[in-house]
Amino acid sequence: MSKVSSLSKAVEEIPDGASIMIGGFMGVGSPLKLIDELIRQGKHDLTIIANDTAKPGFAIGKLIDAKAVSRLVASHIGLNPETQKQMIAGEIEVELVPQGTLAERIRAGGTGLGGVLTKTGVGTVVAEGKQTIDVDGDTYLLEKPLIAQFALIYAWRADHFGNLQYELTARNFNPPMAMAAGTVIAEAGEIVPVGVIPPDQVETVSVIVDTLVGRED
Amino acid sequence: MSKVSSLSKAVEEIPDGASIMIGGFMGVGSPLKLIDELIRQGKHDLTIIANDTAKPGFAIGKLIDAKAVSRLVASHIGLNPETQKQMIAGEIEVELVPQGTLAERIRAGGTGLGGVLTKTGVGTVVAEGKQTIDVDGDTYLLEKPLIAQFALIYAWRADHFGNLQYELTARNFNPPMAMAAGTVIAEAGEIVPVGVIPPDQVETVSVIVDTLVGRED
Amino acid sequence: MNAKEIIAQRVAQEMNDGDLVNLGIGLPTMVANYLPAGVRCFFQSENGIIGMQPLDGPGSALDALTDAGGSPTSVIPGAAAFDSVASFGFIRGGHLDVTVLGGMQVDEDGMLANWMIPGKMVPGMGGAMDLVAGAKRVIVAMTHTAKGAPKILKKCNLPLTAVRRISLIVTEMAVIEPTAEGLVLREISPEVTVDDVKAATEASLIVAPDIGVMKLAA
Amino acid sequence: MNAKEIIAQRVAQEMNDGDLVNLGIGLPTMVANYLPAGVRCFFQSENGIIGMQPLDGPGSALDALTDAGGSPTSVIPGAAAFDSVASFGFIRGGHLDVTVLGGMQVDEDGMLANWMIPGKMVPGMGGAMDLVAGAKRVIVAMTHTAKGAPKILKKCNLPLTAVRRISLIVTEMAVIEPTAEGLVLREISPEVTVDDVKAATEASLIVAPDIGVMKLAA
Repeated sequence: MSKVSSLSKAVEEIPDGASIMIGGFMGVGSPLKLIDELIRQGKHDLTIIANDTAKPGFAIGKLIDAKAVSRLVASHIGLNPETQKQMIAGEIEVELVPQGTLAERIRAGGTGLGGVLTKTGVGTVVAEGKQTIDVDGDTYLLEKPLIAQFALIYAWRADHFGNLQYELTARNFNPPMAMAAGTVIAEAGEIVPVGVIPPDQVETVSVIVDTLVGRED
Repeated sequence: MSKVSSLSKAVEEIPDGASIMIGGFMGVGSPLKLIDELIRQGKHDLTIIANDTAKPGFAIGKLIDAKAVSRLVASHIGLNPETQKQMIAGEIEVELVPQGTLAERIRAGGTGLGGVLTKTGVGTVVAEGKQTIDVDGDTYLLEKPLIAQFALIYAWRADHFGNLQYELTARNFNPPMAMAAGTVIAEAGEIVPVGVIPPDQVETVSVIVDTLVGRED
Repeated sequence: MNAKEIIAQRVAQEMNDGDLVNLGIGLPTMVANYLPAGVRCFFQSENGIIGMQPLDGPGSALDALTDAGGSPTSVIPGAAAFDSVASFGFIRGGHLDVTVLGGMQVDEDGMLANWMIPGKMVPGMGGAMDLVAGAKRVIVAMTHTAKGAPKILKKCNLPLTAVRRISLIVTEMAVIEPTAEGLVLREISPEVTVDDVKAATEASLIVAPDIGVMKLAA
Repeated sequence: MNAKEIIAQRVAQEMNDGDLVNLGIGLPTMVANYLPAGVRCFFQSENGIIGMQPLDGPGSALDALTDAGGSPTSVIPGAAAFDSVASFGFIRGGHLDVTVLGGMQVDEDGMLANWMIPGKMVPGMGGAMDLVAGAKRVIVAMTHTAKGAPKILKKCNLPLTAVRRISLIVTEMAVIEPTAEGLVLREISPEVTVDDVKAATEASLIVAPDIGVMKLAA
């Protein structure tokens, strides 16, 4: 029941125009090989859901450089001037989402919740066009769930079933994204036999992971 | 900065009439010593929020036997006939909540969300008197956050700061409850020096734990 | 074979290799014993584990490793443990391929009632409402009648577990699929006739043109 | 001492032993260097760590351990790592004692604008909106003016970060507390007069009856 695939085959199943969640925070914990392969295969017109676009020449920044992205949902693009340039030029449609709300919207998408009720953004431009809900006298913004066709995940270690472990701040958006996508492709630093990772240390459970790519592919 | 306390002192701070979340699932992962001490100190008129009431003579079942509970929020009481008896006799007010909704309501309480939007319970007696919210054509029940004055937690291992680790299915409701209470008292199977638990294996972070009680108190 | 064994064996044939499956307490738990050759499922228990398997023997029991009924269990290599929040994230989020639950009543609309009898038995719904609302397939495994009275009714009179048409009913007499058109009788046991099934069922049954016989080991 | 050092040092005096603290990128990060003796804080970074501390040296850097700016960092014994969902659970759930952020503008109502200049700079709010909405105390650490123009205004004209009155403004000139009655001038730097502060501030200031002088190391 091994899910290990070659890098090229794993990425070939992603069509142009696909919606893709990509883990990572300023490139830390991003699946760097999968990103490089997306570019090598010339994928374009992608919708990317990610915390940020790292910086030019690095991680998701490379997808921006390659003009592979037509729509972006992110919390922060301030450290990538190229993303801002393409946004101002109208080449990328950007939806900016508060970071905690982005995390919860992805979690809601992956766990069957109808949305997120948060105080974050109430009364600000983020609330424009959105429904507010009063609960016991407090006002919350209704933020909608996010899902994607694909999630590209980076894990420190995997077993052949697809159980995943993460390392320190390379965890970030990877675990919730793995729950929220139709097809989950995980790039792992190391792939070990089933049983090596103890049940209490599995952070993403194998049953939701579709394809595994080793780091040394 | 050690948070270790004696069992009696830890429980003395809980007043009669308090609202208390108690971890565990059929007693597995329940803080058995803290429960016994609640009874020894004669606490009464308690509101208990827990998955279940175990069975007579065991874990939360002992609090029911002692008639210490006046209000109960739980998902299942079928294996404790004494709870059902006291409920039918009007001695305990019982709110039954679907298990997944109970978990999410506690999580919402601990993470500042205004409620939970779930399809679970829509169109059933669980929906009676509750608001429904339509999101993109689907109907969800708005279930409100749960918080408590105290959470009584059982952890497999703790460090002196209060970082906690859990074991297998003894985890269950303990992690979300630790986030959702004003004062968190954790009973640990073992208390180790700070630094022994690696950052990636901490499951409940020390900053939210107030008091630690060792199992061999 | 008794009724429960027949039901468990037939339900097991619905499983596909690699499925994530939640088995309710009691009869549904027996399904794990009858998986067809070559079919490996990941069994989830809502108290926080994926990869459950029966205990090797009483000597290997661990207090901190139990099923949803609180009984000691074991795990396969590659199992994973998690909290109740994550557990129901799988269930509500549509990640669970199949749930097998017991039933008190199922009706012509495919609605299930299995969690309370008002004024009599109020055990609480536990995880049942989330399971029926969230699983991809909901299979109800139950005896066809209770003390001779039909359990497959025109309309449930007990409180519903969810407003969702369940996927399949498996009893010791028949396999019945709730559809938009009504309850379709797909298979009958080798021991009974279509008329026997109809007589034991209050609801109207649509007999499938290709109705078959339940395949059961001797 | 330059303006940033003055601000960081004064903000550090607001910390209590055991506080869970989130420091924004840039100036706020410097606060960690000036904690009073006996005060140990747990520093959170929103990318998923509690117990951050500065790197020992470049040799100890690890790719998988960075602050919210993506720069290598280190951890104290007893640190904990978690995902972005958990990270903002702490922030939004009111578990964060203090957040220190930079500011573009603060107004008489104590509202903060610090995340965009329409048509000019749209970096995104990152975690700022959650931090300002959720932390128990919000301290804005910023220079009193920008290129000579006041940043403490009658009314913010940039988009707000949150509709929530922040707790304290610390600049190189003054410590100002937003209250329901307006902005209260609590302390001034030893280098300036109350009139200097008023001249550099567009908003009205209420001078505290017990106004003090910022205590700063030489």
